[in-house]
Amino acid sequence: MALRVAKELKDGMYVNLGFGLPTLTSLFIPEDIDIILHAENGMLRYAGVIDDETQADADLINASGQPTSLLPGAAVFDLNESFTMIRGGHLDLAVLGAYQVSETGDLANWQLQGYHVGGIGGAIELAQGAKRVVVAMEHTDKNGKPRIVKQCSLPLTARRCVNTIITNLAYIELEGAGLVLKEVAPGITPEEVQANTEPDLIISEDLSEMEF
Amino acid sequence: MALRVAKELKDGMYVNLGFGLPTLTSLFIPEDIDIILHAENGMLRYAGVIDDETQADADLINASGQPTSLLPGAAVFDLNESFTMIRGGHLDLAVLGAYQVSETGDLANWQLQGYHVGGIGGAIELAQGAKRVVVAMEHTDKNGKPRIVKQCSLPLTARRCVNTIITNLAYIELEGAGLVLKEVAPGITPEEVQANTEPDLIISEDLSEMEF
Amino acid sequence: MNKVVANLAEAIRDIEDGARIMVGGFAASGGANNLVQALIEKGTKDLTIICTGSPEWMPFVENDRAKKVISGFTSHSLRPEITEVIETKVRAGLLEVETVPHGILSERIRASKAGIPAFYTPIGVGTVFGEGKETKLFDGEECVLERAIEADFALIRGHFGDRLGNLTCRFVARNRNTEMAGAATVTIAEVEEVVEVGDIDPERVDIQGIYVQRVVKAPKIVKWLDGHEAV
Amino acid sequence: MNKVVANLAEAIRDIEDGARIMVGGFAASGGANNLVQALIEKGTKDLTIICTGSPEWMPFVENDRAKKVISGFTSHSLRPEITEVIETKVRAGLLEVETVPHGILSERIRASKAGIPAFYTPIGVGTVFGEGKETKLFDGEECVLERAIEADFALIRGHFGDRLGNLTCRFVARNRNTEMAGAATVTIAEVEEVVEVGDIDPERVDIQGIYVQRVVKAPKIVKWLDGHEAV
Repeated sequence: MALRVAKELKDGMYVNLGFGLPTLTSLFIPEDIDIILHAENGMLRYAGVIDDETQADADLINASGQPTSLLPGAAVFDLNESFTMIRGGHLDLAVLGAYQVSETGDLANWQLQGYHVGGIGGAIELAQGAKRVVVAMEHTDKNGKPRIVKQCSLPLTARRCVNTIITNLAYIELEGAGLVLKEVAPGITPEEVQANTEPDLIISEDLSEMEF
Repeated sequence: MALRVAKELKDGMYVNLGFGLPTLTSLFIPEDIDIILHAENGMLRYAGVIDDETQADADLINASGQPTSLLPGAAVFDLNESFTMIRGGHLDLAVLGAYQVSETGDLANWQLQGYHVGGIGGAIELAQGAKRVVVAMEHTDKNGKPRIVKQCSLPLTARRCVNTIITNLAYIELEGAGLVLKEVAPGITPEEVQANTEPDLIISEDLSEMEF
Repeated sequence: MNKVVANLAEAIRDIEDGARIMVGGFAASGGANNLVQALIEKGTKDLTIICTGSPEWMPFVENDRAKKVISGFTSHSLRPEITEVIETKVRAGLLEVETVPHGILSERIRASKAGIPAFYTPIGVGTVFGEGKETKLFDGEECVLERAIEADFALIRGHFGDRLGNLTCRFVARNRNTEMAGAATVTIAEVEEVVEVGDIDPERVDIQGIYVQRVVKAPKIVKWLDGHEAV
Repeated sequence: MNKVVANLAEAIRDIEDGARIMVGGFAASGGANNLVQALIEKGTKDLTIICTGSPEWMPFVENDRAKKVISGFTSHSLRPEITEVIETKVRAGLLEVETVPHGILSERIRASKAGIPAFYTPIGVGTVFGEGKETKLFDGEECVLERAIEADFALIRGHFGDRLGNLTCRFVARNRNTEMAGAATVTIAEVEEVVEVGDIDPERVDIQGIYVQRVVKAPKIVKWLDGHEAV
């Protein structure tokens, strides 16, 4: 999944990889192109996670709080500047995790049903501010229920913001006509994807197998 | 006049000296105290004007565009940060020039009668944002007419913003009761000040002669 | 002018019960951990804590010193068991929480510092974050009105500091420290080192002394997001 | 990714008649004088110029290339005879001027960059600067609604720049350059020196490359406020 997300990254893009799973993608970025990763806590052009804590610098962490390092051409700045970048539409792409995505592109990724507390963080600004929003998530929840739904039952992060959904089963684009299934994971049939998806999928005429 | 203004400056104050005449005051600041001068184009803790242009650095100018230098403990920043300081109420004192001041403290200092163009600059924000506003000006205009008036005839910079007026003739405080004449210049009588002032002055019980 | 105070206790001497407190930091970086610890030791309670997330509010919530938490993460992002504890406190009426998107909180804090009483933003429209707020269309896009957020004290962390209150921050430790400095009535900065006036490059002052009322030297304490302290 | 272009003409190739242009600089510092000169030479006209004061709009007004000037100083602060010339043009309907307080202009430009469509401020209430604007009370204080101001191009000046668009500014040359970078559809930066990626300290990047689309090397031209050029 992270590998497929990495394929979305093109030379010259400014990209934010949201909290949790999507940060893994930073490990799979091709080395021969300039992808500028943005961390909402105040970095542009950072590198992968440092696993050895004795090598970690707490003042060089990504938005998930993990130690990282700066690449040549990096910049550090404060949170307000960081969200000026996000809200002002300066990011080409945001990759976010999700609990649910609706067929109209509504995103729910911050709070569980019935809770008063929750972690919205910068997800709402990334969802509304980035030029393109890709959701990367498991296709179904831990009980096997679809995460791609007709209407989100969980509290929304933002309305009509998702452009693309990448899961362990499929690559789906949200277009005017609806949810278009563009790619399936190796060994997965379009019928299996549909069976695990609540709204009806439109099967793309040039449906292909996911490449990494 | 600049000497009298300099006496207003106390240890620990953050002070902006506006465009033109008041910048002269920076030459008369006592050396044994910390007055932090703020220049709206983006400096804290700058020094006097450099007269020799061959010694000038165009990137170290004050708000009047004159070359200056930085004192130890200085900081440079952008215009937006500068006006965050001004508008946010972080300046203790602003000293401004004026065309007219009304008896209620209205200030007119940016545009001549009947003109479409004018130079407001940062005067309006200084007038409204600083904790205390001192106007330093000639008591009368070039035709001998009072600059302290019942109502400003010129376009206003800001309403009810002036706390103190320092002129070549007098030191006047704007209090709830009205304009209180606190000090007169050496050799000047209160009657002479009143004769050159449109609204009625209240003569302070402890009226004194201006000291420098 | 000398803003350097002798110790942490003196730095926080006048913070009283019921105060509204901004606390800088984001995850392991830039937290005013020494000032927070001193405030816990002082016993000050019924506080409103305005901050990024759990690393900043945890000490206040664990020790029942917070009346309200205003934060981007009112749950704990890594430890569900702590989230359950907080949720239980909220349901029992022992704690109030207000979850505010990181960037909106940042802009509201900056607005307070910059003399902007309110601003419009499309962020939050159509979600619980926009509920109950005034709305207005700009170029056809619905926006909500957000208010500046003020506090009595801001507790921030710098790297170097001088007696004029000028501060530098290391790398991403800038985070909320820069916006909070000047957004509260009194801004108190803990710094790793107090340096001589003139030692900080004028082009490297990250927080200008005009925003800072007190400076106190205190060691760097690193707490990782899962709660463990760096060795 | 390489944002460095070969020369000034290429940097401004797609600026067309009628464009809205932000021009950085404050008095003698940080003006994008080379880009402005190139634009004059190209003959582009009917421009709206958004800037600090006369050093930035003079070339456009002198050469009849400006339709409108939005600036803190629409008069000339030192040369009354130039003020008279501008005033005459305005009365004849040849030029439109909008005088905007420096800090409000700054905040409106930043708002555009930061995705804030509008904000409230007490600045301007009771004067011509607040006339005709929506008002609202906040904590009993009357405030006016100010809108973000956008442009097609921002012409800015940096000191060092790299191919990613990261820039540094010397001392007060930050002025409006930092706020304008990213506030226009296309931001073009002239710099004294193009340096290698990695040469700029990550803590000394004053304008992040994300806001800059083009970088061009051009010599520093210093024009003092009275109009004379430095030797």
